[in-house]
Amino acid sequence: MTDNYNFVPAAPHTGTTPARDFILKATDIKKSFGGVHALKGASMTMRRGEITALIGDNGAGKSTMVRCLSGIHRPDSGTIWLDGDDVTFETPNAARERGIETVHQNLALVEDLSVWQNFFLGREKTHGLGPFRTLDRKLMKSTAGDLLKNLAVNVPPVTSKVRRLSGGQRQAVAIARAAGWGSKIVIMDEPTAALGVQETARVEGVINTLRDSGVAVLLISHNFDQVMRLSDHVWVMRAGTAVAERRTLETDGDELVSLITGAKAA
Amino acid sequence: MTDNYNFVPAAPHTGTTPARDFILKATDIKKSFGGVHALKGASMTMRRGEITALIGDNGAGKSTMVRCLSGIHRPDSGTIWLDGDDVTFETPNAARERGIETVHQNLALVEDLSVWQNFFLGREKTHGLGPFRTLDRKLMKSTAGDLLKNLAVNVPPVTSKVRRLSGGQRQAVAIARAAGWGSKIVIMDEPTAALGVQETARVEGVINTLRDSGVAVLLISHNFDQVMRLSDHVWVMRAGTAVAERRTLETDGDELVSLITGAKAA
Amino acid sequence: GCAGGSSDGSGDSASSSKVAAVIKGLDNPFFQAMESGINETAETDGVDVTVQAAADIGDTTGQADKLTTLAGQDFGCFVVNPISGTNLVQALSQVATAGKTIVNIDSPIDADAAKTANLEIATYIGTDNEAAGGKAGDFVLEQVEAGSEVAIIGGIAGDVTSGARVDGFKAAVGSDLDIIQESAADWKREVALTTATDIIAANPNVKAFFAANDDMGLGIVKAVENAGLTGQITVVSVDGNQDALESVEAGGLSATVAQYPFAIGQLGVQACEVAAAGGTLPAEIESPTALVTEAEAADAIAAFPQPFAPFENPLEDELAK
Amino acid sequence: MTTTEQARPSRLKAITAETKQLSFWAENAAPIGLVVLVIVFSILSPTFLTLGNIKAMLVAAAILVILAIGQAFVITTGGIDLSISATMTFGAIGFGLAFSNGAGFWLSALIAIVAAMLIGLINGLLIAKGKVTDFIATLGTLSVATGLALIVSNGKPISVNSPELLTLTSGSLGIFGYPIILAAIIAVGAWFFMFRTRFGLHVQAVGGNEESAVANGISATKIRMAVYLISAALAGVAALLLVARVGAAEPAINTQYLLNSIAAVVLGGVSLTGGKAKIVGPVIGALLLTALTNGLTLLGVSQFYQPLAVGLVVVLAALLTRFQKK
Amino acid sequence: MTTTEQARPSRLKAITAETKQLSFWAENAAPIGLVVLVIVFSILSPTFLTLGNIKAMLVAAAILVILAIGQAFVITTGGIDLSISATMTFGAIGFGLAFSNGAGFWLSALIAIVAAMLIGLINGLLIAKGKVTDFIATLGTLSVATGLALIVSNGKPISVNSPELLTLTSGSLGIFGYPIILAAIIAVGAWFFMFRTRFGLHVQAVGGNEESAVANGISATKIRMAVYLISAALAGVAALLLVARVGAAEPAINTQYLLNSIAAVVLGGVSLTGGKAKIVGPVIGALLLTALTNGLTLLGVSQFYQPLAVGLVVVLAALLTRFQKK
Ligand SMILES: Nc1ncnc2c1ncn2[C@@H]1O[C@H](COP(=O)(O)OP(=O)(O)OP(=O)(O)O)[C@@H](O)[C@H]1O
Ligand SMILES: Nc1ncnc2c1ncn2[C@@H]1O[C@H](COP(=O)(O)OP(=O)(O)OP(=O)(O)O)[C@@H](O)[C@H]1O
Ligand SMILES: [Mg+2]
Ligand SMILES: [Mg+2]
Repeated sequence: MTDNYNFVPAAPHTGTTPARDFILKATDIKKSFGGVHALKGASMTMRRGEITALIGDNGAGKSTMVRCLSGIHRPDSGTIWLDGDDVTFETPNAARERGIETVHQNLALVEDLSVWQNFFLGREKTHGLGPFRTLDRKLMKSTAGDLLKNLAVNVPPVTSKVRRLSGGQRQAVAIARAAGWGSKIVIMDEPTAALGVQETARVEGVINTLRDSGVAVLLISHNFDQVMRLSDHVWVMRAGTAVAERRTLETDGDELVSLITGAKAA
Repeated sequence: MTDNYNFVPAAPHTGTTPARDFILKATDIKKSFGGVHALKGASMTMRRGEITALIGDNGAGKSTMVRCLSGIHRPDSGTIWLDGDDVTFETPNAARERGIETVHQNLALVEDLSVWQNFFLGREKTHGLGPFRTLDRKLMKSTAGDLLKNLAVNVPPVTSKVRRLSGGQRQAVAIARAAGWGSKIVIMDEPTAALGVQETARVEGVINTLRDSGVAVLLISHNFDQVMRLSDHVWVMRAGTAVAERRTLETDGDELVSLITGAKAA
Repeated sequence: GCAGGSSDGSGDSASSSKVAAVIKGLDNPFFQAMESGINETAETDGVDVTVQAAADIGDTTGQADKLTTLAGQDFGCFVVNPISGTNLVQALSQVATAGKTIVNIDSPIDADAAKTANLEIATYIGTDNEAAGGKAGDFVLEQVEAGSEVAIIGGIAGDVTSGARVDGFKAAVGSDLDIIQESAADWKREVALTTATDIIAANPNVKAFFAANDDMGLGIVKAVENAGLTGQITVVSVDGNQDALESVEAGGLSATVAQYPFAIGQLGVQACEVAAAGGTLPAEIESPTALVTEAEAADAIAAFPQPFAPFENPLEDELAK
Repeated sequence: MTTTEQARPSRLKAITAETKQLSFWAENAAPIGLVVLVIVFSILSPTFLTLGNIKAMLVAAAILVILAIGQAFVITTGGIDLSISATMTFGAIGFGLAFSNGAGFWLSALIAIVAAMLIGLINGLLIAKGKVTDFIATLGTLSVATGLALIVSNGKPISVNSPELLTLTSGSLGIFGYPIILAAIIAVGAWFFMFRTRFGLHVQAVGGNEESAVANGISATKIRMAVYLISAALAGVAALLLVARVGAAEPAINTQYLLNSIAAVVLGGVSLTGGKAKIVGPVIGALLLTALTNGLTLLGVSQFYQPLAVGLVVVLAALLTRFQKK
Repeated sequence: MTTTEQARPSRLKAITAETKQLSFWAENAAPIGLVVLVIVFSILSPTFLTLGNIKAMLVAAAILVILAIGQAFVITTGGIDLSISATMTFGAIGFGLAFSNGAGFWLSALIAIVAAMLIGLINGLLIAKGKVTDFIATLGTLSVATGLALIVSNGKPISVNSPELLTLTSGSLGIFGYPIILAAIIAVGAWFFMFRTRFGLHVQAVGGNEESAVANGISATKIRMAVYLISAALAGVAALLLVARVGAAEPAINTQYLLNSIAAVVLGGVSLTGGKAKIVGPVIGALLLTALTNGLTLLGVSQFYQPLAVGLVVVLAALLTRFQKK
């Protein structure tokens, strides 16, 4: 029964046919929930080694897009290309095995579990063999502790339950978790929305570090200063479609606002 | 049995002994949760007709302070003065009857209820008499709809369940609810954290309107630009106490950051 | 020689010859035997019969609902074994109004309630449970010295049948024995086993157990066995189910008061036949009961489910007409 | 906000219709199940749809309908009342004792309801004030009420011969017996309280999100007290019908009623997590369960097959609710 | 982050100690209740603490302990298994039929467990794949399993005379009969699975927050399937003990075991909302409930007062859990 819960994650797939310079390409993604068409044929790209920002009004479909990219939702139609391969993620694990890590807007933490348990949730380290494989608690605790220390200001003890953490501490746990897996793409859905000054600075530092180490980052944010400060490229979503893209250096806040509101056509 | 649920809110109490110009004064508030001392003797004030900002790092105790002011938590010790009266709110209703409205960080919406039901939750309008008093659904729906229209960009229908709203729409509902009651003090705990550009602008507009109409606003925010833009006075919290206060005009972002982090003593 | 009596229509035009039987819960072998008695008799006699039972022995309203459901159909005779004295009275008043025959088996319908509701009960067939408990009490009195400690294990607390059996037992032993404890074991073997184990532990001098049904009796036997006291503690129960008889033969259970549910069921159907044929029914028919001890066990098993002792069936004559 | 495609109305319509259909089936699992049962049984048994049988069925359903309504209030707050049938038993014994001691019908009825509400009060105090888990608190009072009923009645049924009770159980308006009329009045009242008063709204709010409800000034304590009292009071009313039906107040517990009252509520589309109120659903759920036993009895299905049949119907109806909208 | 006052250590210590004490009592409601019961009963009855009685108690507790462990897995995922005792009955009948048809002990035991797991499989499919509410699904299979047990056994108990079963029920190591040893082994195994393997962690994660668990790549479907299978398999094992204990496989429904298994888990400090796993707690809860009936019987408490006493103890123990930390 437990065999299913002991697999070793497959080695990250390394594509050999880069579609130009795009590490990720999503084309014509549609996704409805009952009568609500959250995505109505949205397309976007992410370039290797860049920070791509995704902005748009509340309800524009940003989080839904993210959930499609990370395997939580299956798009109704449309294709996701990763490293030139047509990948259709059936499960969050499939996406993670292909090297896509996500910090969800709701953080995807289990409140009743401890910090280290959340950290390794779904890919726990074990020792021993077969059904007698036990959790390698020591290793997981120390790893989680180390990775957290880089990020949080008030580092919570790794054995404390997430329920006891403040909003900012939770966000730090979720981000450290996503950043700690040596993946190709890290998606962050409003990672600093609930954070204080110091934490925000740290997270921005982490995002920059990730980029510098060659990871492509997709950043969803309502904070224009942040977007202008961090990103290389910006995608703008409106009402379920991606309506425009800009190189960050070639645009400014005002243009972005008018693109978001639709005051300016793409 | 239902008698308890049909009371008419008491007319807002109008104090006649303004303690200098402070509409609200909290002195030496302490509050612990088990072993966690969230507030360790925090004191702060709000002035009549001003926007007071409350800033501080994650876990500094801002939300706990807010919950004490709005009657959700009872402080372990300390006093809250409203209009010069010693008020000790036993219940959220007591606070609301004294004219303190709050937009909580978690919004305090019931997902399974509709927008208008949430709007009037706890102080529904009724018609009829005694046990046969029925909800005045028409009146509540139209009032809720009108108040929402001023705020939200994508106004959700008042009859739709909150569960179906996006994060931004929910925030709009919560804010419209707090702002719509003609109260003396409105407390907003990170009201724009999840909002898009347009919504943020609207909320800031609402905050200014409130101030202009003589309402004192307590604004908790991590966004310095916003604090500098809106507030008249800033309180800084660190580790459970209010460590400093500044007139907004006499300070700047850098000083606030150093006060928050403790780099600069108050 | 009892076939055919029913088909040639007595003067009663409203009645069909179909028989409906509503008995207690079938989660107990006692009532299963009763059902077999009804079904097999009906089959040999060529009577159309429908048997319904309550969900369990406490399902008073469920039983009433089932009877009400059947009452609306074209049955000419109703055989009922009510869970309590009154629970079927409401439903039966409907039957009585329609002028159909009511045969009461096993547990009696409360006489006052029947009078109030204008019920005319054609006949009552059964031993009352008090008498059965009494027989068990008499047996225990013979087996143990006067003044010995005895314990009683009843069915679900508050159950009517259990109450009657226990009351009968108590009346029979009177003050000659010391009743140390009365417990409820929900009619269940496993619960009785646990309870009896505890009682033996607390009262090492207990000399006899009375159980309100065989299943619990067998549980007590097991407890006695576990305590290594087989033969030293008398265990008596009521019902006369097959596995109880076998246990008596094997020296486990000391005795069981056999109530012959099969015979009760059989008599119920036969009473309907007699009534349909226009015959006269005695107001009360005593169905056979017998105390089965080790001596009679073999005979009883051989005759099962019929009574092993010769039995005067008062309906045979009427049926033969 | 709903980003519906205005551009392609025809396709949209088709999709909407489909969605409607699916959720239509799911939202209405209980009525649909009831209709299917009625069709099946009336084909298989000519008696099923006779006036007499319908009348019998409705009378038989009354107790369960009333209990299901009480249970629905509790479940809407996210709680559960496991003591409901034991409370009914206790109320019945209260009636029996009062009546046999010479209190008239009305006084005895009042005593029954008060006795039942006593259990409800204990539930309310334990759960609302004592913060004990609903499940375990009512499991405890289930035992307590059973014990009390046994003790005060000395374990013996108390025969009740009251003309008022006789009228209650046998009177009727057309095919509607007084019991089902009483149940219907209670259902209408319950619907009104749940959906048209502040109290009902607060019940839903507490069930939906207690923290938010409290933050909005609703006293979750009061609401919880109230729903357990309502549930108990309705159990007391059901006790009257029970005594009327069996002609005696009996101290035996009716476990069947407990499980069926919960099943009726859930079949009626109320989520056990609370927050979503329904009254008509549970009523139909209760009718469904009653019709099921009635039909099986009519068809002469053996007692052994009846639990199986009931189980299968419950599971099938529940499978339908899978497609309910969230 | 914990803003503990380092400045005033003495006062802090006092507060911490107090807090510790309060939550200590609450977290350990079941063991404390057990200890209190043991003290009270051993004062009132000289027999209570005799070796023979302890042994009898432990043997009697074994079935409930095993069921409570199974129930604990299900409840940790936020579900509930109402069919657990019916499943046990069905397993017992499976054993009885196989054995009386000449299958040896081991084969029959296997058949019992497989039969029980069949019900678990249905539960799992309904709940995990069919998205049916746990409560209603297992209420349905409760009926189904009961019906099946009645049908295949023809409603009759099946006597079983197996030397292996005799050993199982009467063998012992010191005062520990084989049944309680079996239960203890299962408890240790369950603890290990729950707290030391990925599977157990995933069970807790799904119970704590299904959405988050799924977002982290855990298959909630598989986990839910697994816990219902575990619960059913343990019910199958309990069935063996049941048959061994009474020497027969009976189709009777054991509602008491169902309610007690849930009560044991909740008394053991497991929240019905899921996410918080405990194994030792439920085991002690089961011992508590068994000791309670044992003591009351030893004291010769009237049958009428026993439900009352059980109810009061359950309520009191539950009141203690009020002070549990969240
Ligand atoms: N599971 C769901 N079921 C139904 N509707 C949904 C669901 N998820 C999203 N939606 C709807 O889809 C639309 C897009 O939502 P989404 O969360 O993707 O917006 P967003 O751009 O992330 O907004 P925000 O900035 O507020 O987070 C909204 O109208 C929302 O209500
Ligand atoms: N109900 C509670 N139980 C236990 N601890 C709590 C509770 N509420 C708050 N805390 C703790 O109190 C401290 C202050 O929390 P609070 O929510 O007031 O911080 P905050 O300043 O609002 O932070 P943020 O900016 O992240 O919202 C934190 O350590 C938090 O974990
Ligand atoms: Mg979003
Ligand atoms: Mg906060």
